[in-house]
Amino acid sequence: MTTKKLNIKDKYRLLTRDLDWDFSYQDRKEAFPYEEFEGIKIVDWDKWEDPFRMTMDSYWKYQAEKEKKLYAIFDAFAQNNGHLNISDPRYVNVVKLFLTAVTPLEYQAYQGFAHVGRQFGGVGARVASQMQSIDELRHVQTQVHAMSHYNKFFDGLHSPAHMHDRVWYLSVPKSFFEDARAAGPFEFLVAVSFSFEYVLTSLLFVPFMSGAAYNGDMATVTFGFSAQSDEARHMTLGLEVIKFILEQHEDNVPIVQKWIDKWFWRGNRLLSIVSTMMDYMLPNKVMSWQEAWEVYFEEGGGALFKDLARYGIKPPKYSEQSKIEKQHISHQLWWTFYTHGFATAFQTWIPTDKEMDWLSEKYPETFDKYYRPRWEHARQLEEKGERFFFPGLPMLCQTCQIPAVFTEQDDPTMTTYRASDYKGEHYNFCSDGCKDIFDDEPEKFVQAWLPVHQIFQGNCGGPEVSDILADYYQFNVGADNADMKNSDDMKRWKQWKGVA
Amino acid sequence: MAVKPLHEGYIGEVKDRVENYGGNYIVHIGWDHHMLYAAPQALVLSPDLPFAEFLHKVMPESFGAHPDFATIDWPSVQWKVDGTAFEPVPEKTLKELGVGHKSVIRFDTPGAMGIGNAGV
Amino acid sequence: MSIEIKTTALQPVRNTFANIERRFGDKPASRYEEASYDLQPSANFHYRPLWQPQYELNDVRRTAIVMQDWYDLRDPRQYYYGSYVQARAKMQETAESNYGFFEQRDLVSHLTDEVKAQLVRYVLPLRHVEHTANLNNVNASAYGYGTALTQAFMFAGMDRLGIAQYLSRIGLVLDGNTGTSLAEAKGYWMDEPVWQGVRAYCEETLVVADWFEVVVAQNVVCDNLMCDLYYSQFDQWLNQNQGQDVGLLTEFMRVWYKDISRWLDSVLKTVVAESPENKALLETWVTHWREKGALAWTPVADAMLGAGAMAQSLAVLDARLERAGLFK
Amino acid sequence: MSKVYIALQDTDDARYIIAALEEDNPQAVVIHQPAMTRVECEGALMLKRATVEEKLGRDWDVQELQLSLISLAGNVDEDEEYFHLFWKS
Repeated sequence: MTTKKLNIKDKYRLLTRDLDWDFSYQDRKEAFPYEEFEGIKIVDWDKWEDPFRMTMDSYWKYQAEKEKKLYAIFDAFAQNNGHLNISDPRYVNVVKLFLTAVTPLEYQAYQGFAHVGRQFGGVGARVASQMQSIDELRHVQTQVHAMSHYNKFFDGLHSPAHMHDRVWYLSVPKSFFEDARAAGPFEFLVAVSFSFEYVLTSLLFVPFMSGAAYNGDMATVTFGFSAQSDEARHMTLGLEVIKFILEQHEDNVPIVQKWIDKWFWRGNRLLSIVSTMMDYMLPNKVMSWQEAWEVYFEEGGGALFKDLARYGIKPPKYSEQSKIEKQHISHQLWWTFYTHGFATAFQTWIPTDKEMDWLSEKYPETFDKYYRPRWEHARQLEEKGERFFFPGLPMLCQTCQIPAVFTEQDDPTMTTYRASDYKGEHYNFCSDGCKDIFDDEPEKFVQAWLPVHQIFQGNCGGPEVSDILADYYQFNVGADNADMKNSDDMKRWKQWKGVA
Repeated sequence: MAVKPLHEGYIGEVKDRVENYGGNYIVHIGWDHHMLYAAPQALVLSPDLPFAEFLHKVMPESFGAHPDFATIDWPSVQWKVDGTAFEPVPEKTLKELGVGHKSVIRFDTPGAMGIGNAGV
Repeated sequence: MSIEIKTTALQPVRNTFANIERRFGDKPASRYEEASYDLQPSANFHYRPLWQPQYELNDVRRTAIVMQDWYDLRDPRQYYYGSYVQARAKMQETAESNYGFFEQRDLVSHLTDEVKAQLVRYVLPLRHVEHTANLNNVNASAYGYGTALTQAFMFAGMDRLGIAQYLSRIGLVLDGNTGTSLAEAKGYWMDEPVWQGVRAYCEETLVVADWFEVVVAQNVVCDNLMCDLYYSQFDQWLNQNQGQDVGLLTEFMRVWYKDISRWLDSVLKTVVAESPENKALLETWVTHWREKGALAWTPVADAMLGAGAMAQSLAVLDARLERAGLFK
Repeated sequence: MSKVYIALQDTDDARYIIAALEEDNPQAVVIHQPAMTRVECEGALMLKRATVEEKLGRDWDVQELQLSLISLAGNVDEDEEYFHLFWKS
């Protein structure tokens, strides 16, 4: 018998796409019940283009090879005390923030993609989602394993999942992803695959991983780049998802536009945490947050939205606003963390003179004018032994849950106040973007578990803040939340390095 | 607009409704152009708190650490609650002055422009 | 100098994460433990799902089975992602060389028409069963509770997609990459009376609400019956009918079945041992689905292997259930 | 027309892939960064299996790209003969 040569597309179709069938004994809508309620119209699932036609055998083969390489490096890192090669012990605080804020999101991505990987009616979309789900599980686990070594030598890394569910600033990433998972399956994909993975994730991984490389953290560089190779598949899925939905029916366009607007803003707020990592927490700096935003969002995203214009999709609402904010948010956020340093599971510090000069150079319009005076004041107080802390608890935005630290477009000394009333209750927001999101789905966002409000209700133990930190958050108080310069981490580092 | 759930009747549980605070309100206080405080402060206060007590007890605890605080010319301070200007009356309660649960009280202190005149 | 640092000063501050220390004591932990315990978000959920507002995003109430601690369901294989893909990569390497050997040596030409017809009629339609199993395992991964368990279901779900693809490749080997055998087999799946019971059973498992009941219907009942019929009894039939080379193409499934059984048996055993209520509930579900499963598979078993085959597979299932502590 | 790009890890295999990209896309710009290399080009980038095999001196499967890939921008069209990255407008 002659054997026909099969190209990869036909082969994938035969092996995978034809597995499903039309039901005769049950109502298919009962088996896939969540496909219609969002109003997205799918006319023909067969039009789905598989971004990467990877069969499971190739998947196991290539992924096993990646894992083998990765774990060989983890082993070598641990055996050789690789943590001694980092640039500066302050660097580890980036790792702490990553493990408590980002790794649990990978977990939620695993769960969210498992959910949509079960629920989509089209086998192509399901399989792509399932593969992403198992990849995300990989990312959780490789991150835990990469940071396991740091946990043995530094404070603040001992309880990432517990903290993620409880600690005040971690409700920002947690609520972001829960918002996506609580939504319908198409919104989830637009939120995570497209808005987050495709448009914004490079801002998290590429500069952050280069940052790890600049600061001698080989374990993080390795898992980061290894994870990115999966990420490239996920980004491609994100673009295919959008094109597929838009091509299915013109009625889908306004729904998708609304989600793009929403999730761009949600993502932009979430990434403000990353801005502090880049501008303040990396001792050796790769590029400023502003530069990263310009390369990865304005240029990269610009090309993308130009490509999507033919469907009638516009760049996200408020993306212009982000161009003003990019000069401010890292300073505002690190100031927030510094002044709340007693309640963070990582250490905080005042930037050095050299670092402030770098910030002046990178932010000529804003740093000297608005932010340097704060740091100089804080330093004077520290020198007098009067370390400045925020006196109580901050007002939180009902939507993004970040303290209301953002300022008006035309006045960086004026807090942005926005509010809505709904069913007799008053809600506060940090921005027009967050207010719009609430106003569009108030029944969803009234449910926010706002850490400050929960503390006031007595749901987090206390009433003393130190009890909340120790018992509810499970901080090792005095270690996890110390000032960098007096911390046990710093003392140990000096001991390891033999410096006074 | 409203949320679009799978089935009708999706009602969100309001996790911080006023009943959960034993008769108190969450009240936010923000000082315009004073970014030393990264965000407005959230406090739990009685709605029956007279403004005088708010001014003399609560405010110093919250903002007394700022070098401008001691120099504030109180009569010239402009007050707003949830964006609307109000005239403080010492013996009136917060509630009577229009403060509700989760309200924002803002005060602007003309002349005091923060540390280094930088709005800090 | 550096050697001195390493030997004297570099004592770890702690051995492992706090939750692992609480569970297993203050000692260095395995990669499986650090990657599997307590990772799933479990408190302070913000928004109820628009698609299921009666539950939190992660909620133990999605099944009627009750566990004090879902992390008791440890995977005896200790699979986390890395160890899982490496185990499967090893199996796929063998499979790849088996398929390659089969194709290069044109072993298909040695098969009798009868064997080929049996394969198209009875083996290839299994790809649709595997596809159902893929969905049902992913279902348990998505709605189940606790990483220790849900990750294993995700691995199992991807296994089933892989097996569906291997079965499809058997079809492509038979039809010279034209896909005609797959189309023919799908015709049997859709229309042949012998297959309608199994198809109806598969469709029914996809509309069951309780994820653990789905696991009973799929992994416990359907898989055990199917694997015994195919990878034990039909395998023997092939050996006796000049079809032994086909064993090269199904070796992956046989190795897989052994691997997955080790895990599933341990899950069942632990759930049964947890409480009399769990045991009683499992017995109700198993009784219900065993009866349906027997009805569904009997026509296939009879036609493929003759009378008696089904009874043998049911006996294998029953022995397995008893070992798990059920019905005694 | 916008730029597409592909970022690869700094590994030995990636060097041959980059060489193939340079050969098949004369307008491509190669940018070396810490631990990674970014190749960008106006409009499109074409990676051909045959060229990579020639550079590597062995059989190479397009999906092996997964082992070196870090990131990309553009629409993807993958076949057993090539990996094509492009913008439509």
